[in-house]
This record gives sequence, C-alpha cells and structure tokens, in this order.
Amino acid sequence: ILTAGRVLATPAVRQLARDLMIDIRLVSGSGAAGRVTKEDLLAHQRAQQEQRLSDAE
Amino acid sequence: MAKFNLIQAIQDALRVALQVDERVLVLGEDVGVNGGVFRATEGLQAEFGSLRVIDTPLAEAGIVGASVGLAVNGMRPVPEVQFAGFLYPAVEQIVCHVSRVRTRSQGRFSCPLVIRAPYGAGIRAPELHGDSPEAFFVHQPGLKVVCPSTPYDAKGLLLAAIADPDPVLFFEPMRIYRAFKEEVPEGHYTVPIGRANIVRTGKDLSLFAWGTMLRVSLEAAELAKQRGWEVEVVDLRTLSPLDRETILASVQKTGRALVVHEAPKTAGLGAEIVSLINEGALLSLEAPVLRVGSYDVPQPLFSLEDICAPDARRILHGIERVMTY
Amino acid sequence: MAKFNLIQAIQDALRVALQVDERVLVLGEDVGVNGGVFRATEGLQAEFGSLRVIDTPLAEAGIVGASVGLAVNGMRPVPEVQFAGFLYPAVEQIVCHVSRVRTRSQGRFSCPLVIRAPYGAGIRAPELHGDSPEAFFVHQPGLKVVCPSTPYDAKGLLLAAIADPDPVLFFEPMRIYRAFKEEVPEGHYTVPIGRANIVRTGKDLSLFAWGTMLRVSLEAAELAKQRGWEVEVVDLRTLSPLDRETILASVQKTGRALVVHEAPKTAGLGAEIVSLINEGALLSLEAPVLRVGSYDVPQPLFSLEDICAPDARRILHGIERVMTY
Amino acid sequence: MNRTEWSRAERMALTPERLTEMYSWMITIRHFDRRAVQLQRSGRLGTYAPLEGQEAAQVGCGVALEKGDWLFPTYREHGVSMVHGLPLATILLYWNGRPEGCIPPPNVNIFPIAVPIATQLPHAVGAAWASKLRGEDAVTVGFLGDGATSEGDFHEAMNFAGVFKLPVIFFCQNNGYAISVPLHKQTATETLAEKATAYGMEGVRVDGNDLLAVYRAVKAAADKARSGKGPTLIEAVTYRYGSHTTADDHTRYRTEEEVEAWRAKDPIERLKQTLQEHGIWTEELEAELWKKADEQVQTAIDEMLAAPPVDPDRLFDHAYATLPAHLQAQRAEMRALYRSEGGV
Amino acid sequence: MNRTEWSRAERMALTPERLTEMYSWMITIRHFDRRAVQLQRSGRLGTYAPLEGQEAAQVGCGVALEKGDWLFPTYREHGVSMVHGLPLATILLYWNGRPEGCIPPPNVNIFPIAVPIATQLPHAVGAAWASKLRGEDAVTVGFLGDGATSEGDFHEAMNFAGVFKLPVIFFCQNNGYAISVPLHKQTATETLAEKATAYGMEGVRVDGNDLLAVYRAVKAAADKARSGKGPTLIEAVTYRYGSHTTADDHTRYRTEEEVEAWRAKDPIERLKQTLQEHGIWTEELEAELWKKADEQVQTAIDEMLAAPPVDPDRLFDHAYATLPAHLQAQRAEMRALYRSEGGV
Ligand SMILES: Cc1ncc(C[n+]2csc(CCOP(=O)(O)OP(=O)(O)O)c2C)c(N)n1
Ligand SMILES: Cc1ncc(C[n+]2csc(CCOP(=O)(O)OP(=O)(O)O)c2C)c(N)n1
Ligand SMILES: [Mg+2]
Ligand SMILES: [Mg+2]
Ligand SMILES: [Mg+2]
Repeated sequence: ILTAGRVLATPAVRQLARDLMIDIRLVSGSGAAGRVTKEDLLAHQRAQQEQRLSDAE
Repeated sequence: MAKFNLIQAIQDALRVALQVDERVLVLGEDVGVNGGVFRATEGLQAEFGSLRVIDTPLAEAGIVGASVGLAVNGMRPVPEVQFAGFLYPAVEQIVCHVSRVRTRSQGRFSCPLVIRAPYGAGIRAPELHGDSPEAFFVHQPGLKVVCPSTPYDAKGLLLAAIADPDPVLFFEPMRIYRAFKEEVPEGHYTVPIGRANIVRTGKDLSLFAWGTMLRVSLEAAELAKQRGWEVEVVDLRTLSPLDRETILASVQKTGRALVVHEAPKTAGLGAEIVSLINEGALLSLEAPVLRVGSYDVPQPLFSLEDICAPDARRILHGIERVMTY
Repeated sequence: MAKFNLIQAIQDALRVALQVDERVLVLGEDVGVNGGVFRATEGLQAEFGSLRVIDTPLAEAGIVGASVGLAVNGMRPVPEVQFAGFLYPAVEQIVCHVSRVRTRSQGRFSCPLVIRAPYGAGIRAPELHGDSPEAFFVHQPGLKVVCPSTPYDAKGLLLAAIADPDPVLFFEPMRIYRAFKEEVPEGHYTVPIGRANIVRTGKDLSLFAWGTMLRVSLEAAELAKQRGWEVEVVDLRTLSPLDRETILASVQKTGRALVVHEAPKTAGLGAEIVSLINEGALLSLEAPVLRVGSYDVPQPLFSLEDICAPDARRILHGIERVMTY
Repeated sequence: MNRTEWSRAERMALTPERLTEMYSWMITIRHFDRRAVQLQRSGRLGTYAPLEGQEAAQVGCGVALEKGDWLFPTYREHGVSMVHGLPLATILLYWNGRPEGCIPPPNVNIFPIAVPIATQLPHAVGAAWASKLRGEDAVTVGFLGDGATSEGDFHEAMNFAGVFKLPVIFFCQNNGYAISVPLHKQTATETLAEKATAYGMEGVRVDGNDLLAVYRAVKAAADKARSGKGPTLIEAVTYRYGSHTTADDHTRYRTEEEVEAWRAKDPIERLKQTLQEHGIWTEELEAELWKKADEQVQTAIDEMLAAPPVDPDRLFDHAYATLPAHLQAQRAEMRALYRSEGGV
Repeated sequence: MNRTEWSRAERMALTPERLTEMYSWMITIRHFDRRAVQLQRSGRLGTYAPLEGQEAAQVGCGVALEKGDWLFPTYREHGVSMVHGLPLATILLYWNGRPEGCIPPPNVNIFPIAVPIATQLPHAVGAAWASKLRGEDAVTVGFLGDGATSEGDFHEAMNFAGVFKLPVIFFCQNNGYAISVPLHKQTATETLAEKATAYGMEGVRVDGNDLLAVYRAVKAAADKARSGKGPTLIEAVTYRYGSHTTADDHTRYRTEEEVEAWRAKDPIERLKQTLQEHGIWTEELEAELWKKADEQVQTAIDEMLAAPPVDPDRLFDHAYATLPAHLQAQRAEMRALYRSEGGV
C-alpha cells in the first residue's frame, strides 16, 4: 500500500530504509504524527523476509 | 491601473504616501532636485515642496538618526540610503535605536520610519554598490525587512511599510528596477507585510527566493522542468518576519527545498530558512535543504560579480543536487 | 605556568605580544593610563610606553579605521572596542575595509589587526553593554571571528589572532572574566584558530556553544545526565571559520544536536550551524537540530537579561525537546 | 556674573522664589546622587553614573527651558531630567535595569537615555526638525559630554542643525574627562565651544558651575531657537567629582588635588553665596531644603525598592506594535519555563 | 600668485622643465578623462567618474609630494594617482571592474580606492601614524570632496590627526557639489578650510584651479608634516565640469551658465598663460604634449582592452592569506560550474 501524501520519517530512518533497501513509501508509520520509525522498518523487513520464504516454498 | 516598472511603482507609492499623510517626509542624498540617482523620487520635490522632500547632507548615520528624531516626534520619515552598501555607517542608529525605541520605552515612543535602499549586484556598479546586507537586519529584533520583486508588490509593500507602526527596511532589487512593467493599481493599496507569494507551483522542490533572485530562480525552474522536475518558486517578499506557514506548507508538500540569495551563503538568511524548515518540517525532508548564495568571499569588483552571485546555472545545479540526493 | 583568570590571560597575551613583536600596538578608549575598564590592559602602558599602548579619543570608526591604516602600513594594531555593542559604529570600517583589503588588492595589501571586544550580558550592565553581535561578523567574508571560554584558550587564541595575517574579531565573554582561574603557560603559545574543542564527551546529543554559554551548557549537561542523557558539549572557540569537521563528526556520532548562543535566535550563528549539519550530516539526524538563543526581542535592560539569555533550565528544555522528539 | 550685564527682565525673572527653587533643585540632586551611590554600594542599585559637581550645569539648563521642550539625554542627565519632570523613582528604576526607567510621564518630553555615545544628537536634531515643520516653538536639547564631541554622530548632527537652522541646543557638559581620558587627549582644541564654528553655528562657553551663567546662556539659546534663528552649542565647563560610574575608580587617573581644587569652586556653594548676597539664604532654609530633599529622595527610593518583580512579559510586550506569531510562540515558551513556579 | 611671494628656492624649483612637466600632466589627465568618457559611452568602460576641471588641484598636489608618500584616494583621484605613479592602464582596469585596478606597482604607495565616502580618511591617519612611529618622513595624503566633510569619518579622522599631531594632509577638492547637492545644502559654513580649527588644525584654502597655488600649499603642508609639526587641511576650490559620473546628468541640477563661468577660469588655460609669461609655451610644445598624451592614453587603452578575461579564481585567491577549507570547496564547485566550458 502506497502511503497517500508524504511519508514522514526522520532523516536517520530514511537512511536506514536505504540501507535496508526498503521503499519507505510502502511502510506504514506507527510513530508520533504517523511517522515511520526504525521499528516500523525492521518489522517491514521481517515481513518481507517471511513473505520471500513463503514464496519460495 | 497603469503599467509600471519597479522604479515607477516605488515613485508612485511615495507620491501616494505624501498625498495621503502629511506627516510623511522623503529625505536623503540627491532625492530632491535630482529625483534620486535612480529617479525613484523624480518629480516629488516639485510636487510636494522642499519641506517634505529634502536633500540632506552626505551622512547616513545623521540621516537615519535624524529620522529617528522625526519619527518619535510625530512625523513619518522615509529616508533613502543611496545604496544598501551605505547602510553600514547607519548600523549603529538602526541596531541601537530604530529597532529598540518601542521596546526600550515600552511603547511610550515608537519609530515608524521606512529606510529604502537599492541592493544587489549585477549592473556593473562600483564596489559597495552591490552589497546585500539584509541578514544583519533580520538578525536584529525590532525591525521588519521587506524585499519586493515586482512592481505590484513594490508599491503595495512600500505603502504597507510606510503605514506600519514599526520600522521597516525596504530593500529594492536594483538590477530589475527597469527590467519589466506590469499593471499596478492607482491610488493607495497595500500588500501585506509578512506574507510570501507562491509564484510558480510545483510538486518536487520548494525554492525560496526574494528580490533580485526571483527571475534567475524562475529561469532555473524552467530549465529544471526540462529535466522533469517541477519546482515550486516562493517569493518571500518579507524577510522579517518570515512567513513560516507558507514555507513549511510548501516543504511539507514537496519534501525538498532550496534557498537562493545574493548575500554570502554563510550565516545569510538562507541559514535561517534552513533552520526553520529543519525545526518545523524535518520529517518531510527527503534531502538536505541546500542554499545557493554568493560565494563566501568579499563582494568583488564588477568583472566578477556575475560569477559571484547565483545565476540560473548555479541554481539549477543546486536543484539537481537536491533532487538527486 | 601561572593560574590566571580570563582577564589575566588576556592581559598576559597582550604583554607577550608587545614583547615579541615591536609592530604590535594596543589602542582604544581608556586602555592606557586606566588599564582598560576591565583592567585587561593594566600595566601595559607603564611597561611599554604610551607610543605602543595608546589612549584614543572616543570614536570607534576612527579607532578601527586608523587601525586599518596602521595595519596596511606595517604595524600590528590590536584595538579594543570597549564593549561589543560599540562595534556598531565601526561596522562600516569592518565590513567595507578590514574584511576586504586583502581581496580588493589581491594580496598587495593586507590588514592584520585584531579587534578585541567584551561581549554578552549577565553582569547588570547598562543597555548595549550586553549585546552579542558575532553573527554580523561571521556573515561578512574576509574576517575571522574567535571567542574563547577559558583562560588557557583566551591567551592562546589571542596570540594566534595577533600572529594571524588576516583580521580577527576577538570576542571576550565578559561575564566570566573573573569567574575562575586555570593553569596558563607562560610566554608565547598559540591555540589554533578554526578548531573546536570537545569539552565533554557524550553519545546522545551534540551541544555546540561558545564563550559565555559554555558554563551554563555544562550545567545543563549535568542536569541532562540525571535524566539519563549523555550530552557532548563542544566549545566552538572559533566562529569563523567554523570547524565543520568536528561539528559533523560529533553529530554523526550522536544523531542529535543543539546549538546554544546568547545572540537572538533568528538569523544568529545557530542557524548556520544547523544548516551545515543539515548539509553534511542530515541522514544521521534522529531529531531536528534545535537552537537555544536569546528571544528575538531587542536586548532588554538588565532586570530582564537573565530571562532573555539562555540559562541552564532553558538549555535543558532544549535538550529534552531534542531527546524526546 | 556682573549684575549690570543682566537685563531688567532677566533680573525680574530671577526672583528670590526662583533662585530658591534653583538652589533647592541642586540640593535635591546632590542628595539624590549621594544616596544613589550608597544604594549601589549596598547592592540595592546597579552601576550608577554620579554627577556630583555638575549640578549647576544641569539645573541651570533645566530651569531655562519650557515644559514643552524636548530633552535627549545621556546617562548622566539625572539632574536636568528631574527639573524637567522625570520622577526620581523613574531614574532609580533605570539604574536598576527596569524598563519603567525609560518611560517619562505623559507630557514630560524626555526621550529614553541613549547609551551609545553621541547617538542621541541626531535624534535631537530630528525632533527639532519636526517641531520646526509644525511651526511649534518647542526647543530640543541634545546633551553630550566632552568625549562625545569626538564621535561622528556629533559631527553629523551639528552639521544638519546648522544646514537646516533647527531649533536645537547642543548642551555639552565638559567635565574634563571621558571616563579616564582627559580633554587634552580627546581633542586638540582648547575649548569645545569653538567647534561650533565648523558648522556655521554659534558656540558659547560658560562657567558650568555658575548656575545663573548657565541659565542665561540656555535661555538665550532657547529664545534664539524659538525665534527661528537656529541652533547653539553651549559648552558648560564643569567637573565630575566622582568616578565615571560606580564601576570606575578615578584615583587611577587623576589626583585628589585636582578634585579638591574643583570642590573649592563648588556650584552649590556658589549659588549659596549669591543667595546670601541677596539676603535669601538662612540656616533654616538650608536645613529645610536638605530635609525636603531627603524626604523626596527617600520616597523615591522606597518606591523603587517596592517595585514588584519585573514581569518577563515585558520582554515581548512592545517588541512590535503587534506581536508577530513567532514571538507569540517564544513568549508562550518563556511563560511555560519561567512562570510555572509562579514567577521569576 | 604674486611672484614676489615665492621664496627664491621655490622659484628655483619651478624650473621651465618642471612647469612643462606639470602642464604635460594636466594635458595627459584631461585627455585621459575625455577618452575614458568616450569609452564608457561606447560600452567599453564601466561607469566612470570624470574629473575634468580639477586637473590643477590634482597635479598641483601630486607634484608636491615625494615618491615615498602615501595616497589614500577616492574614486576621482585618477589625476594625482597618475602623477604619483599609478599606470593609466590600472586606472582603466579599475573602471572596468577588474581586480588589477586596485593594485599599484611595487613602491607606488597608493592605497586602493575607497568607495564609501570619507572612510579612507581614518586609513590615511593610521598610515601616517605608522610613519611617525617609525620615524619616517613620509607624508600621507587623505583625499576627499566637499560632500565627504559631512561624514562622521571625516570628523573622527581629523580629530585623531590633531590629537596625535600626525603627518597627514587632508586634501579636499571642493568642486561645489556632492553629486547634485550644492555646497550650501551640504554645510552652513562658507568654506571647508575653516572646519580645520575645530580640530586644532591649520586649514588652508587655495584656488584649486591655480596649479602653482596648490603646489605651494601642498608643499608647505608636506614640509610642515615632515618636520613634525602636524596635519593640515587644504581646501582646493575647483569645479567639476561634467556630471558626477557617466551615470549622472548634471543638467538636472545646474545651469550651463555656471559651468561655462568655470570653464572661463580653466586650470589648464591658466597654467598655459603662466608658461606663456615665462616664454616656455609654444604651439609646437602644445601639439607635442597632446600627441604624447594621446599615445600614452592609447597605449593604456589598448592594454586595458587586451586584458584577458578575468580569472574567476581571483574571487578566492586572496580572500584570506590561506584559503580555508570551506572556500576551497566553494572554489572547486565554481571551477566545475564555470570553467567546464573552458572559461567564463
Ligand atoms: C559608542 C560608545 N563607545 C563607548 C562607550 C563607553 N562609554 C560610556 S561613557 C564613556 C565616556 C563618555 O565621556 P563624556 O562624553 O565626556 O561624558 P561623561 O561621562 O564625562 O559625562 C564611554 C567611553 C559608549 N557608551 N558608547
Ligand atoms: C557612505 C556613502 N554614501 C553615499 C555614497 C554615494 N556617493 C558616491 S559619490 C557621492 C558624492 C560625493 O561628493 P564629494 O565628497 O563632494 O566628492 P566628489 O564626487 O564631488 O568628488 C555620493 C553621495 C558613497 N559612495 N558612500
Ligand atoms: Mg566628560
Ligand atoms: Mg559614524
Ligand atoms: Mg564634490
């Protein structure tokens, strides 16, 4: 799901998204003011990994 | 309506102000008989007399200081400083008194004056004629600082400044004094101080500029369009107080920003705009807010002025850096 | 070694400079017979004579302008401006000439002078005695701006400034002139201009300050520690050129930053530091870089000076806002 | 001052009541000044600039002016300001760094003290210019010391006044020093009055410790200004007995002998002699005036000490006519931080 | 100037060769000035400040100085600068906004032009101070116009010079105008020389269009300064035939009659008459001098026009003694942006 409007995230979180090669627009934000947090990214990454595993099966 | 260039608009504002308020005075070096070195005050002394449009001795601290005295004793002086680079001898009067009279006296006295000064380089003028010292006056509390980029805004903002109960520094973009004409209403009207103007909308990057830098910024925005970037160009118009609302709303929309000014980059007004964006819209930023200013070197003699100040190419380079971050 | 407070360190630097370089002159209002209103130049005229330590007339533009002439004609003048708020009448000379002589003449002439001025509020002094105008002089290219916070740094930086071939503005934190003593080497030594000093390491937040604000910042850092936050306090020491390396390295480590200064917040030096952090370390930021400055109001009379300027409580509040963003 | 040099009108104007009033002012001012110094020493007043020795210059000037005239003072004009209607408490509040100290009562035309030397002189010129434009007969007085004559703003103001023939008096109290700098290091002229000719202006040098001489000079200059004949520079030669301020130590740069030599020509003593010559002075009068001065000064001190803590909102109240949004936000933050414990 | 008023030594010094040299300078300067105005009109020179009419003041001053003396000029001192050794091409480069225009040759003691009015005067004072401290007999000349006398920096510089008795000459060319502002609106004194007394300084007023009068006055002032007797203000009364600069139109604020009245007292004509009286002048000499002037000026123009495009590195080269890191980065960016196409 693409976030409507602008994604809110601190610059550090955006950097982490790049490092993890996550399109931050696909991540739903659970932080203050709807921002994407580091935890959100990690959760998204885990979900991605699980999805790939199940796809591979 | 009439079609005016910037100088004509300013002249018209002064004329209207002199007409509607008998307390208004226009004073400065060569403003009377000569009508000002840029003809901003042409014809005013003939129309309003030499008691209201006054040729003063060559002394900026004296001109501004006398304007303080005139202002606190019931007049509405509009002193002209011939070029913004000659505001420096008046800095003590501006920073110690013009800006502080109201606070110091808790409102018992006030200082409703407007200091007009042409600023910016680009017309092959001698040294000090091309300085852009606006940051000093934004940093000093108690002043308002205004800088129009169009004839319509110039007349309206100058009339607003003259009517303002607080002191205003009115920077006039010298290089575009006669660059183009536009429709300007006759008579008295004001453009509100403290409100920026979005002159070009865009979804990709917010470019903040004022005065002399509007045209080159719009030029750069057109070049950026060819690269597929839609740049929103915001004419700040008032430098103090900044229109934080408009600035933040734009950045929240685009996520990328660039500030363009003629003054040297370091500790220029761009730094304040970056800071307020950082404070108020950090979470929207996809890239650093960059600044395109003059290089941090002393203002050169005019053979180097075009390289020193931002041009469309350098602004585009800034846009590119922000867009490709 | 000797234990000196700031004033003694400055005095010692001037003494050493007068000894080692016969071109050095100390000039200003009340610096000779009286030894300076803060005794910074005590004993120097008696030791070096009234041709080298000179009581001048009351005229800052004249003092600084004459210093330009002295400097370009082979001397090394060290003019004192009695309080930083009295630099304003000398702004034209500083901004138009002191900063531009070398560039203008492409090195044929240079202007190796050092302007000393006590700055900052907090000692119940009259108006204009407590101003912090450093941002003006950081914005003007061609100058160096230095502000020590300790006796050791004061002597070393002042000697470095006097030896520097470029003009230096030397801001002395007046409120701590006699606040504490520390070991200061005898004779000649320098502290490099352009290098910040990390006075307290910490992993959570980088706090940048200088001069009068070091002590209250360290106080606030101690209070922050009780809240579980380890604040890194960086004494900038040189305001122009800024030590961008140290600033960025610290922020890259902590991810959070705060700038503290006495000058009004808007368009103060904090804005430049925020901007350079934004440019050079944006992706490290976990929170906006905030600034704690004086409120953007004209510097009040002294009954309100303590509220106007940052104190430990307000700095802690800033730390808290950054840490809890 | 030779009595035959005065016009009959002048002698008439200086009635016993008037002379007594002037004498009373000098005593009040001296007493105020001494009490202020004491207050500073006991920590109840901030750094203060004493004017003891200069009372005649200030009172002589003040009594020669009309109520509607404007004063543009330095930090040492407490005396003339009182004469012109500034409450003593206001002056004390100023030296305690209180904003109230810059606010004269309605209809008292005294501009707030200008700290940067000589910057008040262009203000005085502008205010005089406004008066002239409106055809008023108000006179403006710009005050300055000897040191101030070296500043560019003095020069620019004087030149404007001369060119535009403005109704302004430049009242210079030459007390021999600018902090520690004696006159001969300040300028190469013997007098300050002679500098007026550089502006096409009349310069008058008077014995600043002869109150009636000062009175006469200021009255003449004011009459001249009111009749459209332009500005005057008055140099009142006087002496500052004490240090520049309570933060200064004058023994570092001048001798006790010099101070004593001037005390021997004390302005209050001299007017007392005049009063004695006119049969006005009595011991009872003297005692009564000092008593009255003490009451007046004590009342002012009490008022100053009783002033409630300054409201920090005063930082913001009048920064602009209407507080802009960013300052409203700063004020809110300030209130939250500093008022949460119920006050500063 | 009555010849009997000259000392024998002075008359001896003004040999036919010397007089011819002075005359030659005036012709060269006038010719340069006219060519510069033409260049500006044809777009090959930036805005230029003509000095036609002021040649005698400038040459009279320049020839009275020694090589080691210092000049602190305004933007109108092209004439005296040439006499003192500034190459004509350098002057043209200045008006084309070239940094080279501010760089005198080694051993030519001319400070770069100061554009902000009167700010050069404290510089001149400081330079003179340095000379005095080192016991040199160099004299420093601070140039100024009539308008400049209204600025605070003039006042502060004059006062310093008087107090410290410095070897400085304040050389004021009173050409009657500050752009459009005539002298009577600038100040209320009839002369500018009289302002010197406000500083305990000698003020000398001379006919600025009488080259020998100027020469004499400057020589006297320089001799006086060299012998430790302090500063002098010289007011050379002259006239600016043309507009303030090529961007100004003097017909807006003065009459052709006034200009013609001054042309009738032309300084070059007057020296020509003196040369004729001495049997020095001939038509051949006149033609030869104008021809020489034209060659000299043309050479300078060619040199100026042949100057290669300014290297943008010049923006950075001397911002500081050693370019700091942030400026090295800016310079790199500038080079990448503006030199990528092989030059500006
Ligand atoms: C522009 C400026 N520079 C320096 C000062 C510091 N200062 C305060 S009073 C003073 C001496 C003024 O001397 P004078 O004009 O003779 O007045 P006095 O104090 O003797 O009445 C100085 C140097 C100042 N207030 N303003
Ligand atoms: C501080 C300052 N204010 C204004 C100007 C603009 N300006 C340039 S020349 C000039 C007139 C100067 O007149 P004067 O001193 O008589 O010299 P002149 O041009 O007649 O030789 C003015 C107002 C300036 N250069 N500097
Ligand atoms: Mg004094
Ligand atoms: Mg000045
Ligand atoms: Mg002139």
